[in-house]
Parts: sequence; C-alpha cells; structure tokens
Amino acid sequence: MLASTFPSYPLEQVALDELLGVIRAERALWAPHTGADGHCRLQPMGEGSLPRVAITAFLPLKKLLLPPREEIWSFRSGEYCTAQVPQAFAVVGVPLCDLQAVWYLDQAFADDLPYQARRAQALLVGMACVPGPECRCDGLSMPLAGDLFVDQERVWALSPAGQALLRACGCQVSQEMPLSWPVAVTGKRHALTQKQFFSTTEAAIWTDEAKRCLSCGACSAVCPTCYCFDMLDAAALDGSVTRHRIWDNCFFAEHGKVAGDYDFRPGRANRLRFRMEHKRFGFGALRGQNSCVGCGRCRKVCPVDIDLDQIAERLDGEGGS
Amino acid sequence: MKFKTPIKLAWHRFTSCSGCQLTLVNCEASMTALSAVVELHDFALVSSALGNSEVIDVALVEGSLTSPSEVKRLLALRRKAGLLVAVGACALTGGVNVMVKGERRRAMESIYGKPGTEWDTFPPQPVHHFVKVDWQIPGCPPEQHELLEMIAAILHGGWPGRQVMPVCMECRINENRCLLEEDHAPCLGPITRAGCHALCPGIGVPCEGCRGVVAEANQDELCRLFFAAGLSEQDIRHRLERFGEVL
Amino acid sequence: MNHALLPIPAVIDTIDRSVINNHIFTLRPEQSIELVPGQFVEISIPGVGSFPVSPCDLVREGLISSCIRRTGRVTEALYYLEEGDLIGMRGPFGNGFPLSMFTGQDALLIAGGLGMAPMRALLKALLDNGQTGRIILLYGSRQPETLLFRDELVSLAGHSRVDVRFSVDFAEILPGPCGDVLCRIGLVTELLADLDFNPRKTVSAVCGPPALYRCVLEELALMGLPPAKIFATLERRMRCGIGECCHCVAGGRYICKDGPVFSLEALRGMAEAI
Amino acid sequence: MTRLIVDPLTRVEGHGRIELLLKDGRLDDVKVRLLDAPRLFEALVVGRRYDEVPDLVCRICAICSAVHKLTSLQALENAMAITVPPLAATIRELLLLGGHIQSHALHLFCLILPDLRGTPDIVELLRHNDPLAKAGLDLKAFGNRIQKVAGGRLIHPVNPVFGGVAYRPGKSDIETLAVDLLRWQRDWPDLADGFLQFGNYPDACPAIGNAIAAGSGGAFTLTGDRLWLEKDGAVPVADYARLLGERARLDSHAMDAAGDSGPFLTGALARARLVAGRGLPVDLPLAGLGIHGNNIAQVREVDWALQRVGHLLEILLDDDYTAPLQTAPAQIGGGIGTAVTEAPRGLLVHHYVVDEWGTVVSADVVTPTSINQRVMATQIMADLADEQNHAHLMAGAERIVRAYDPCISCAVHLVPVAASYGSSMAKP
Ligand SMILES: Cc1cc2nc3c(=O)[nH]c(=O)nc-3n(C[C@H](O)[C@H](O)[C@H](O)COP(=O)(O)OP(=O)(O)OC[C@H]3O[C@@H](n4cnc5c(N)ncnc54)[C@H](O)[C@@H]3O)c2cc1C
Ligand code: SF4
Ligand code: SF4
Ligand code: SF4
Repeated sequence: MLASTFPSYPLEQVALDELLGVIRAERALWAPHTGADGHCRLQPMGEGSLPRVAITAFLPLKKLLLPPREEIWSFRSGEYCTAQVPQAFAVVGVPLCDLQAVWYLDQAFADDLPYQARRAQALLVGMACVPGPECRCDGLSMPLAGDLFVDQERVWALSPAGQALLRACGCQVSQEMPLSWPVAVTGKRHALTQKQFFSTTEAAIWTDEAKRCLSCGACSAVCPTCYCFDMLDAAALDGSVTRHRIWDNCFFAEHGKVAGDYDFRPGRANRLRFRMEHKRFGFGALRGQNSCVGCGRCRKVCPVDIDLDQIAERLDGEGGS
Repeated sequence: MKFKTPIKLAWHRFTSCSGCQLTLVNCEASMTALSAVVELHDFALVSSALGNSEVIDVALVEGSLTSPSEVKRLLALRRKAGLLVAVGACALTGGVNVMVKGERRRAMESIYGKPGTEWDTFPPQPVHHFVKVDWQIPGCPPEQHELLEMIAAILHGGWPGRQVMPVCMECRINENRCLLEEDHAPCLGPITRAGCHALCPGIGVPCEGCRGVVAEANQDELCRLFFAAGLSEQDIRHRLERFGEVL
Repeated sequence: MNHALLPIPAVIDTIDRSVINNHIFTLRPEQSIELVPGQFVEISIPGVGSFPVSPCDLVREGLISSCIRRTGRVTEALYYLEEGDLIGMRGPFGNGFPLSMFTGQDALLIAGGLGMAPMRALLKALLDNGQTGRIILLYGSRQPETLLFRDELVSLAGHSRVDVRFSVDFAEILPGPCGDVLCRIGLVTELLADLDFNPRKTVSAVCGPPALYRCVLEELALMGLPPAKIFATLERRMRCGIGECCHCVAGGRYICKDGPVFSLEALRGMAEAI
Repeated sequence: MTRLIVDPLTRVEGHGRIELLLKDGRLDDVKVRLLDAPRLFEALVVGRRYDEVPDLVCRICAICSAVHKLTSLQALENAMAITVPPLAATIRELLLLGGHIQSHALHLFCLILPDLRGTPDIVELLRHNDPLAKAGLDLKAFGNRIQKVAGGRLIHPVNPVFGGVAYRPGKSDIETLAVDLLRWQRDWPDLADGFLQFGNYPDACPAIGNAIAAGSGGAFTLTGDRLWLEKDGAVPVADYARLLGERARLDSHAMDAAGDSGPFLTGALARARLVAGRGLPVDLPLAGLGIHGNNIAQVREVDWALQRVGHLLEILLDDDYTAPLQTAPAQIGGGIGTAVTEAPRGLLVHHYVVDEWGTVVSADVVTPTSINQRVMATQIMADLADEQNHAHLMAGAERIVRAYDPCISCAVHLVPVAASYGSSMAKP
C-alpha cells in the first residue's frame, strides 16, 4: 500500500448525492452503464445516484477527449474557423487505469489546442474498481490525472478543481496526514526491456501472430492510449468544408504509405510490432514511457486472441537466441 | 477538372437494380442544394432531359456490363464525359449478378426458353474492364454521404479523401457488440471496406461485405474462424463470393 | 499554444509551369510564415485534403515557393487551381537543416529527383550567408527533361565556390549546353567516385527518394565523413505536423517534429527510417 | 408506314421503349418493350441456402427491395411452415408501408409532377422553389425514415431475416416517427389537394384490364392468401401460375402474363377498384377512371398508409420488450412456398421449391410490371387512337406508360423452372 498525500474526506462527511448535484448543476454527466447485452459503455447519465464502483467501459475516456470524429475547423467564404468550444462535462466512475491513460494522452497532446480545449472542460471522478480476469494494471497505483476519487470509505481530491467541489459541498477540514491509498494494481504484466524488444526484430513470433491478425484494428480502437489519427475534409454542396480528425489505426494498409505507394511498414507482422513498440515504449517525447495501462480491453476484443503480454513473455524467452 | 457550375451531371445505368441512383434520389434533404449546383443531363429515372449535351462534366455509372449494346453506350459516354465515376458493387466488381454459374446461354434458356438464347449477352463485367474509371464509390447500396461529398469535392476541383479501413473499426467506434467474437456469426466486417458506419452489425446483422474487400485483407484467417464456427466450405464460399470477387 | 491544426488562408501568387508535373507554386499566406530550409508547411485544398511540402526557396517578402509534383489526389487538385485562388497553409513544422554546422565547412549536397526542391532552398541559404567554403552539388534525375532548376543551376556553376554536377538515369542525347556542368548517364552515386573533397572538413546533406538514402548515406560514411555530419531529410505521410498522429513515426521518433532532417548518426538508431 | 420510337422511357424505373406504328397517319400498332438486361436471378438462387436467397433477390430492384425481401422471406417461411412472431410481423408491415409512402411520393412528386408543371425534372422545379415539389420530397423522406427505422438499411433492408426480424427499432426512433406522423396526418390533405388540383390529366378511356390484387378478403391489406379478380372472383395464391400464365416473349425481356382471365391490370388503381369499401378511402367514381387515375389512387392510398402507420407505431410504442423477434425453424426441411404482396406498383409473387437440406432448387418471381405489360400497349392504342400529332403521340404514350408506375428492373426477372428439379409448377 502506498501512502497518499491527496487530501481526503471520510464518506460520512460527504453526501455523495449533494456532490452529484453540484456537479450536475454545471456539467453534462457521463457514467459507465451496463446495457442489456452485458457490455458497459460510457453514456450520458440520466437521473439517479452516483455509481459506486468503476467499470471498464467498451471505449475508454478518449471517446470524449479525442472523439472518433471531431471537427477541427470549417471553411466558409474564404475563412478558416475553429470549431466551437465544447461544453463542460463530467465523467464519474472512471477506473484508475483510465485515469492513468488520460495522463498519457495529456502528455501526447500537450500542444494540441482542440484536445486541450476539451480536456479543460472535463471533470473526472475516479472510483475504485473490482479487477477482472483481463486486467493487468501495473506500476503506479496513484492516479496521475483526475479530479476526485471515490472508494468505499473516502472521497479524495486529486486536483484543485476537485478540492473546490468538495468545499462547495461544505467539507471544510481536509485530512492532511498521509493515508494509505486504497487501490492496489494487479501487477500481472510481463515486463519487457527495450533491449529485449529490439533484439527480437526478426523473431518468428511476429510472423506467427501476424498470420492470425485480421488487421481489424479493434485492439487499438478500444485502447485508451492509442491515438493515431487521420484528417479528412468533408465538403458540402453549399461550398463549405469541414475538416475532421478521425481515429486511424496502425494496422491499416495505408498507415505507413507515402507518395508513390511506397510503404515503410509493409505487412501485418511489422504493424503488430509497431503497435507493441508504441504500447511498451512510447513515441517522441514519451519515448521510454510505457503506455499500456493494463486495462485489458485489447485482449478482450481481439477476435483471434492476440495478447501483447503473451507476446512479451515469448519475446523474453526468445530474446537471447 | 474544374468545372463551371452548374456542373453537367449524367447518370447512366447498365445492368443493375437502380439502387445506386435511388440512393442519390433519396437524398431528399440535399436535393434543393443539389439543384443549385448540378444540371441533370442523362438521368432517365428522374429526368426527361436526355442526350441534349455534347459534353458531360461528370458521368456516374451504375451497373455491370452484360451486352455489346451496353458497351457501346458506355464507350460513347466515356468519350463525352470529363470524369467518369463507377458507383456501386455492380459497377465495381459485377455485383451479385456475377454469381450466376455455368454457361450463360444455358442459364438464359432455362429462364426465357428459346427466345433467351437469341439475346446477345455475356457474363456481367465491371465498368473498368472497358473504360478508364476516375473514381469509385463502393456499396450495395452505396452511402448517400459518399455521393454528396464527392459531388461537393468536385466543385472544389478534387476528389474527397477517405480512409481505407475495415468495417470492424467503425463497429468498435460505435461500441457494438461483436457478432463474430460473441455469436461466432459469419460477419465479414474484418475484411470489408468501411464507410457505412457498420450499419448492419449495428442492428445485429452480420456484415455481408457489400462494400467490397479492404486492402490487404486476411481472408484466410477469417475463413478459418468461420470454419471453426461450424460453417461448411460451401457456406463460406457463398458468403464470400457475394461481393468479394472470389469466384 | 497556438492552433497548429488551423490553416491560414493563402493566395496562389504565381505558378511556374516550365517543368511538366513539377510546377512551382508561389504562395502568399495571409500572415507570413518563417521557415529555414528543410522545414515544411502543410498545404490545404479545402474539400480535398492537405499534404506536406518543403519550400524550394528562401521565404522572401512573405512569399513561399514550392516545387510540387503532381503525384496523387490532393496535388492533382492543386494543378487545377490558378493564380489568385485561395488555399490554406499551416506551419512551419520540423527542424530544418542545421545551418550553423555548415559554417566554416565545405558542403556536399546530394539531391535525387524532387529532392532538388528542398535542396535548392538550402543551397540558397548557404550562398546567401557566405560562410560555407566550397559547395558541391550532385544532382541526379531520371531524364534530362526533368532536371529541375536547370538553367539556374548551370549559371551557378560559374560561381567560384560552387561545383555542380548532374547525372541522368537515361538519355538519348545528353542535356544541351550545360556550361561548366558535368552530366553523366548513371546513378547520382557514381558522381561521388571521382569527387575530390576533404571528408573531415565537409558537412553533407542528402535529399531524395528512399532508394537514394539506402545507397548514399553509408557510402559517405565510408568515405570518411563523420555520421553526425551527414544529413538526410525524410518523407512520410504527415497528418498533423506536430508529432501526434503517428503516421511518420520511425524508430520511436516523429519525423515531422524531431525531423524531417536527421543525421546519419540518428538514423542508424531508427528502425524503419529508410 | 411510320415508326415512332420513344427510347429510353424517362422518369420510370428501368430501361424500356415504346414503338408506335402509324398507318396513313393513324396509330396502327403499339409495342411496349421492357429492355433491362436480364440478370438471371432465378438461376442465381438455385443451389443456395434458403436463408441466403432473400438477401440476393432483394437486389432485383432497389425501389421494391423491401417488398422483394419480405415476399421471398414469406414464401420461404411458408415453404417451411413458419409463422413469424406478431412483433416481427408488425415491424415488417411498417417497413412495407414506409416503402409504399416513399414509392408513391417518388412517383407522384418526382416523376409525375414535372409533367403537370411542364418541366423535365424535379431538380428544375426545386430550382424554382416549387412548394409542391418540396413538400412531396419531404413526404418521400418520411417514407424513407420509416423504412430506415424498420429495415435497418434503407435500400436492401437487412432487418427482416428468416423467421422474423433481427432487431426491434429503438423507442426513441419510434417516438420520433410518431411525431413526424402527426405532422403528416395534419399536412397531407393539403398536399394531396395540391396534387389533385391539376385538372389537366389527359382525357382517357377507362383503364383497361381485369383488376387483380392480393388480399385475404377482410380489411384492406397489402398481403393475403388469395388473388382477387374484378371479374372471376378469387383464387388461392398457390394457383398464381395457372392464373397468370406467364410466358417469355421475343420482343421484351420481361415475361408476359398471358393467362385466360387477362389481360390484367395491377397497381393502386386495380386495388382501389377491387377493394372499395374495405378500408381504402376511395371516394372516386373508379369505374370510369382512365389509367391516369392510378395517380389519384396512389394519393388515396397514402391516406390509408398514414393511418395504418399510426396504428403500427402505437403497437410498437407500448409493446413489452420481452416479446420474441424470431421464430426458429423447428427443422430445416423441404417444401414449396408461395407468397404474394402488393408492391406499390402492383402484385408481386415469389415462389420457391426447397429441398430437404434447405437448398433452393427452383424459384419463380412474377412482378407487377410484367403483369401490366399487356395492357400498356392496349391502353396506348385506345387512348391515342385519334391523336395524329407525332410529338403529342410520343409524349402521350410515354405518359401512359409512366402512369402505371412501372418498374422495369423488377419486370425483367427470370423464370427458370428447371424441370430437372421436378418443380411442381411448369410454365407454358
Ligand atoms: C517534409 C516533406 C516535404 C515534402 N516536400 C515536397 C516537395 O517539396 N514537393 C513535392 O512535390 N512533394 C513534397 N513532399 C511529398 C508530398 O507531401 C506528397 O507528394 C504528397 O503528399 C502527395 O499527396 P497527394 O494527395 O497528391 O497524393 P495521394 O493521392 O494522397 O497519395 C499518393 C501517395 O501518397 C501517399 N500519401 C497520402 N497522403 C500523404 C501525405 N500527406 N504525405 C505523404 N504521402 C501521402 C498515399 O498513401 C499514396 O501512396 C514532401 C513530403 C514531406 C513529408
Ligand atoms: S494495450 Fe491493451 S491493455 Fe494496454 S492500455 Fe491498450 S487496450 Fe489496455
Ligand atoms: S460485429 Fe463484425 S464488423 Fe463488428 S467488430 Fe465484430 S466482426 Fe467486426
Ligand atoms: S455492414 Fe457490411 S453489408 Fe452492411 S452496409 Fe456495411 S459493408 Fe454493407
């Protein structure tokens, strides 16, 4: 158990419904909702009280922070206009892994105005979760992003905004001394060093797994830290144009192509490897930073059961050879 | 390919169900806007203005080719059209018409009796077998927005951008439950080119692949999955050949 | 944080159509954009799309010139536009060539095909600031007819500090009056063979298609140039230009942001880079 | 001898032509030829699994794709003795009605209205902000919204599946339709009057042909187990082949319904003539109406469809959410099944023979336009007998054919009765 320095309040001091009321007054509210088909999705939350545990939704928070299809600008009568500023919203019932993923996106999109505009409108309320069989969260258990965190006993303020909300609910004295942080990570993920990974470029495992891979892109679509995108213009008959940012995917044939149809990343094996490289070692300024938060979504959705952790194990075994 | 508005737009139909042109006619909300930027020239389904133009800016072509007279009409159209766009599965690959097996004459006779053997027809061929095709719009039926965005892009002097990806990607974006994974249903989403917003899986119907096969599709693995799910080899063939050109 | 994804309106000022399918478009953005050679802008044709392009000249009086090859969907649409038409532009993106490294050194510039366009901007910058020693330009093209900026380069050859040599892959007759310029039939790398230069006092820049990089970069190193002084500019499918969209990643680095100009030293550690 | 040729026919679905033969300046003979290229659907479905066939045959024609799909499903379900759950039947009927509304709106406002206004097409009308054209398009859009909600995909709907439907439209979609419907129940009478105000239908002889329509004998419906005839009573649908007597023609790619009780007239006007008083609000002296009265009958049918849609939406709004959507076949077995549906333009028959492994061994499709093919020429002869101006003759003939709202890709289906499969129904 880690010690936490986040200020917190025992639940009996915080009336959750009142807290919800305060949030609702200013924001559209989203929460995980499990449908009749057994799948949980982040949905606008109707009436009713706060959920008490976090559930890993089908699509992670990126669906709200980096929407699958987002207007970036529009062009009318010779002017390029920015898209409208999004409305304030709150998401309650976010699991720890998704909060960590938001931190990662925050870094990756540090210079991105549309992302940051949306992010500034978001209030994130984390909650303790019940890890499922797919979960492989690892590393740090202290949230890196978010505003509030609710467990069975306390409400933690993770940010000044969260703190202010609690104050608005009449919580005056914060708990200053370090309390033990309530969430533990499962720690089941196979560690893999860059050296191991890069010494296995030619390993048979890539072609092996790639034989099965359907290139359907499901794994990266549902991954909370996959963020490849494409830009597409949609023209309207009145002459106006809207540019959209839409999710792209490194499994697709066009991803590594340049003019002349030259492909820098031909074949599924290379593409699979590329995704794993991103997950384990990050790109650009985030190089070296693990971006897999262990939410288990990719494992769950893959129709042919490709599992990056299993690949990591096998690479470990083959690494020396 | 910059044209003066209104652009002269023709729609020629060959062997098909008319679904592609109906798709455009079904864009009721955009009809008024359309009327401001296009002029219909050969569009027999909705217009009586026929053959009164020496030059067509954009010719949309629907259907597969099945007779010499159709080929003649297509060639004449290509000669007068600035741009030629093949619309729909039939025009792109031949469409479901292609599935007729065996010798054509025999099939004709089985249906029409003796008169059938006298018509000059051949097995359905896609448009690109005969003329240069400048742009393609897939689907059976095609998507309204793809037709409209293409016309709008032409007004800007180019073709619209589009993503090359499988239906699955759109299906996941829509957070549909996966029919392949959960029901072992013969969904062609993983190998079918997207753009329909995963319309069919969205209501629980496995994708029939009407938009054609995506680039670098892994058909072998998908067939293996179908086989494991209990489909016979013939079932799988029938499923794939509907729009997949696996004849 | 500025909105790096929002284009500025830009007007097509002039179009030089002298080389087929390689027209030079001079654009005037509404607000001026400063670029060093090797950096790039994203040009946007609304309703059609956008593409990255490096200028082929120094930015003068707010005008940005690029030699743009007609290769695909978006560049094709550009070819139907005319002087006075409005498009969009955003940038500058990327690092550009390390101009200061050329100070007091000789420059060995190697361009293949369209690579001559960005190379010309570098050449101009080096000539302008006058602090580079000898400048050797090796330029290879498929045919004599597609040699870009030919007259200009030929006239440069008269310059005492500049040594220009051409190669063409195939030709029926060698290009007409080339003045002092040597033109060979063959690959541009063959021009290196009888080149006389001091590898320890030279900085090299290479720009061209992937095939060129594969044969020329390591060759230069073998000739004695330190890998940290050999530079290449890479091309990728760039959607954002600001190190986000992942299309240009090679070896964990964003070519649009960390590059597009990399030293051979850096490239050696980047898988899939060339 | 002069030959006038109208080719291609415009503002009708599919490719057809009219040949007018004049002797001494007077109309002597008329040929209506339906020339869509043959697509051999009836050969194509042979050897395919029963549940694949509806997905294929709906591609016979886009305008009628829902009707084709539903009729073939029904025929195959009949062959295997399956009854779909009531909820599925409701959703299917909703789809059918959406199709009727859209198809009638298309015919009346996009194809006929330009004639009444004297323009080549609706685009021209829209350019001049014609209010009727706009409102008509709106109605068409409404029909399409119904089809989209009930059918999943607008053209070639995917929601109807063997045994029922795949999904139940969401509550909010149904509610939105209900709101739209209220507006249309309010606005339609004015729009209908607007259309009917044109007094300039060409004068015409009464519509020729023995009216035929599907029905059950009770209230007005678009399906049923019998074929009703204006003259000669009714026959069970299974007897359709004998009654209609389809056979191939050398000069047309569509079969010809040459049965003894014919020539037949099918479509909205025929329905109206047959079922007046059974729920279809027709308050017209039908007997004397010429073929252009088919347009009036379609207008009246829209009244009925709007009412009926309201009724179905009500069912869908307060039904319970556990109701089954599909009936599973007890076992895949062989059988023979026939089903009939009133498509917007008339009677559609699908007939299949399925073997004991569920494979279709023969198929037959009879479409409204091939049924009407005979009367078209006769009607032109009758209506234009005294017309001598060539331009008027050609325009008049085209307008007469257009009035039938023909669908030529439907008509040019195929009819293989592969004798080797031992089918029960042989064609002359
Ligand atoms: C830093 C940099 C500098 C460049 N400088 C020049 C220059 O000076 N002159 C010049 O003519 N070209 C230059 N290019 C290349 C130019 O960007 C491409 O030729 C152009 O994008 C082709 O676009 P298109 O839409 O016409 O082709 P498309 O039809 O889109 O594509 C043709 C091929 O290019 C691929 N492609 C699609 N989009 C892009 C994209 N955004 N970038 C690269 N490839 C893409 C496609 O996969 C296809 O294989 C440069 C590229 C980079 C990265
Ligand atoms: S790689 Fe898989 S487990 Fe890791 S964060 Fe992405 S979806 Fe979750
Ligand atoms: S249902 Fe079909 S399209 Fe959707 S994810 Fe599954 S396989 Fe892909
Ligand atoms: S889901 Fe498949 S069958 Fe359905 S519209 Fe899309 S591509 Fe066509």
